[in-house]
Amino acid sequence: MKAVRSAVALAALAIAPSLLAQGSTADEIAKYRAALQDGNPAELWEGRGEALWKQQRGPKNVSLERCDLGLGAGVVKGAYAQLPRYFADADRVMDLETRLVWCMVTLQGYSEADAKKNPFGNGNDRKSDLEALTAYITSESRGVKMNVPMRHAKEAEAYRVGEKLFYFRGGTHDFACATCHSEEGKRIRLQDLPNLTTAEGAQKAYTTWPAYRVSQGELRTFEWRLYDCFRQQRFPELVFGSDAAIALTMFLARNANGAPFDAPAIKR
Amino acid sequence: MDEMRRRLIQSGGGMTLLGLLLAAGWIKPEEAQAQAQTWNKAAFDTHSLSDTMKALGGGDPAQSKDIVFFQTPEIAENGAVVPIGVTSNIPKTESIAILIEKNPNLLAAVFDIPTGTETSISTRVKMAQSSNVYALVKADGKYYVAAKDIKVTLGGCGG
Amino acid sequence: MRSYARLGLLVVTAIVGGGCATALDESETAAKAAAALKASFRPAGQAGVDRLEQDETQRVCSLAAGKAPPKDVAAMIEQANLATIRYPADGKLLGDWKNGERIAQEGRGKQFSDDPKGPVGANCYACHQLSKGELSFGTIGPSLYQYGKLRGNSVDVQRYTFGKIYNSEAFAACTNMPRFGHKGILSEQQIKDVAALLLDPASPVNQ
Amino acid sequence: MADPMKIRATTLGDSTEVKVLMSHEMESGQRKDAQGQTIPAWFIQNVIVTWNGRTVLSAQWGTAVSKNPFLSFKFKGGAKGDRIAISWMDNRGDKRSDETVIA
Repeated sequence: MKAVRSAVALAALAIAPSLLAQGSTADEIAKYRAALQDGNPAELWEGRGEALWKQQRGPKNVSLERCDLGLGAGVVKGAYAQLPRYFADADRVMDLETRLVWCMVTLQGYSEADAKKNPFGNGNDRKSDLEALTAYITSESRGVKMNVPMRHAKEAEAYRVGEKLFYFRGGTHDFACATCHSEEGKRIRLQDLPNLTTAEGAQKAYTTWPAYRVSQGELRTFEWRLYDCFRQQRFPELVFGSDAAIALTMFLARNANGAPFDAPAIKR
Repeated sequence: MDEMRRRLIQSGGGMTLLGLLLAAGWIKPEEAQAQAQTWNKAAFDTHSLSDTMKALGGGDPAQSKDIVFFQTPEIAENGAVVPIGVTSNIPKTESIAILIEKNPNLLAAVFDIPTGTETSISTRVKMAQSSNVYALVKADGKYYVAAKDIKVTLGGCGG
Repeated sequence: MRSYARLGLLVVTAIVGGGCATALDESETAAKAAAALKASFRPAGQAGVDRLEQDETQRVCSLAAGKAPPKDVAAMIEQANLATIRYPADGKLLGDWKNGERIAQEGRGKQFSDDPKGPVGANCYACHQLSKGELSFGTIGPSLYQYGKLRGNSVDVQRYTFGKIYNSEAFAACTNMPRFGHKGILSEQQIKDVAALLLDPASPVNQ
Repeated sequence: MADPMKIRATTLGDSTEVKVLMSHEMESGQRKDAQGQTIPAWFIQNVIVTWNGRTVLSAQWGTAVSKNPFLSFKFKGGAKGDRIAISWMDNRGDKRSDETVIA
């Protein structure tokens, strides 16, 4: 009993500063985020992804090391900073995840359905190879300046379509991407919302995905970010690697040009 | 580590962790003997600080200003991952434990600290709700404690 | 609802500037975007692809692309939405603020991942400060702390508050706020409860 | 089979800092699945860190340690090239051992 009493007394002491003003809430959240930077479990995905990239797999039993991510066959360093982009062999603008599926199909001989059957992992029993590969490849662009090209007509078209979709309001709640992401200094609950219509906002947001989400204990890619935004927008389900996903990625990645890429990150 | 040894280690089902380390040559036999490899189920099953203390075989812990939290925020954005750093400046510190008052089970972790290792550890714990977090230090056979109140906020959207 | 078929063009010309080449480019992009949408979403849970079919308000406000629509367009949007508001038949505009608080905290409802039989909230705190006690609030909308204390509790204020929750577009064209009653997100009783949260003198909002 | 740990061991003058990330669910035993069934607890119970065969830290963990655990500490001594080995065992008896050299 004595131990309990002393614990209660201690609790009263510790709780004294608990009526926190808003300013200090933001400060403390900033401290929380800073404390997480040291030791990002995303590294576990990066390690697995690198092994997957180099491992001979699939019906053709070859590695992905000859996959062309836009900078030539097998070039990983800096590739993500120049994606999405137009690929002549596929005659399509592709983001990283779509390109990985392409390489798994054309090089390793997987069916397209097999290659993209598990885009977003869930726990130990359903680890996603695509998330791990994405973690590895994006980590190889850390510190590289975003430089998404807009030379090909289809790249320009994807950008314009992406912009259009950004402002598309629909669903039960009339939400668009722009509802939450077109003003400065706003937040939802305590989460700061980037203004994705400015270069600064797009840079800050885009260069910090993929991210290890502590709320889920999973590494999440930019495709997942879009997928889950639309879920919360009360839209139907965004199809992985779809035109809308790639167009929106193009819009945001291009807007982030000029900023050094800095992911995989760690986020709430 | 060569592949053969890795496979040997991986196939070590049924062995204790120390047996495993011994087999791998990572730990000396005398070390293995010194390390009684246990998991204190009774202590991890407790629901109050006094019960935890009983299970650990200790008495009423004394409050101590020589136990310091570092890199430990007052507000955690998400209770699934709360960084906790504890340094004990108490001489002859043998172990540092982290307890969370309002978790279903109080005891989160116990770190046994041999001589030569700094009496400071940093890890991450889950918190079911806003709660006091206790750092419990055993030093020279006696227990000392410090507390910190940590708030856990809600998430952003519908979850 | 009064049709405003011409409004789309009106908004585009007002915002894009109206050059022929731009308008053509714009309509081509719009067609590509529509095709991309159609090809990129599939039904999941309670969310069918019909949710991508825009009503007039959604269509016009999408064209405004984050900017304020022209004044005459805004007036037409507000008028059309005002006509949709169904005030309670019993004349009682306020419910139970305690239920209102639960509804204001509840973030679930209408997502494809939500149980269709599960709770549907308004998630007011996501965008608004309401009470001093809840630190976790958003700032997309204005602070509503002391909403009732500042405005009083007259029938006019009650009607405005109920109506604003029911269909926000009736009072501010192209607002970010959902139309909780008009789009069937909240029931009449739930809207009354949220209105009570804002106006009841005993509610934490007014402390 | 669990994924490899990520271990960093760095000399800082007369001491060595060890940081490790482990791949583990650390299922609390408190959560329920979609069918309302409790998901059984599954968590690392014991961790041992050795430096050239000598134990520099051992730990007992409960279910409250976060998923994909992180641990950081320092010990006196250690030189570039020395071996740091870390092992864990969970409540199902699964084990994982990895090692690195001090950088």
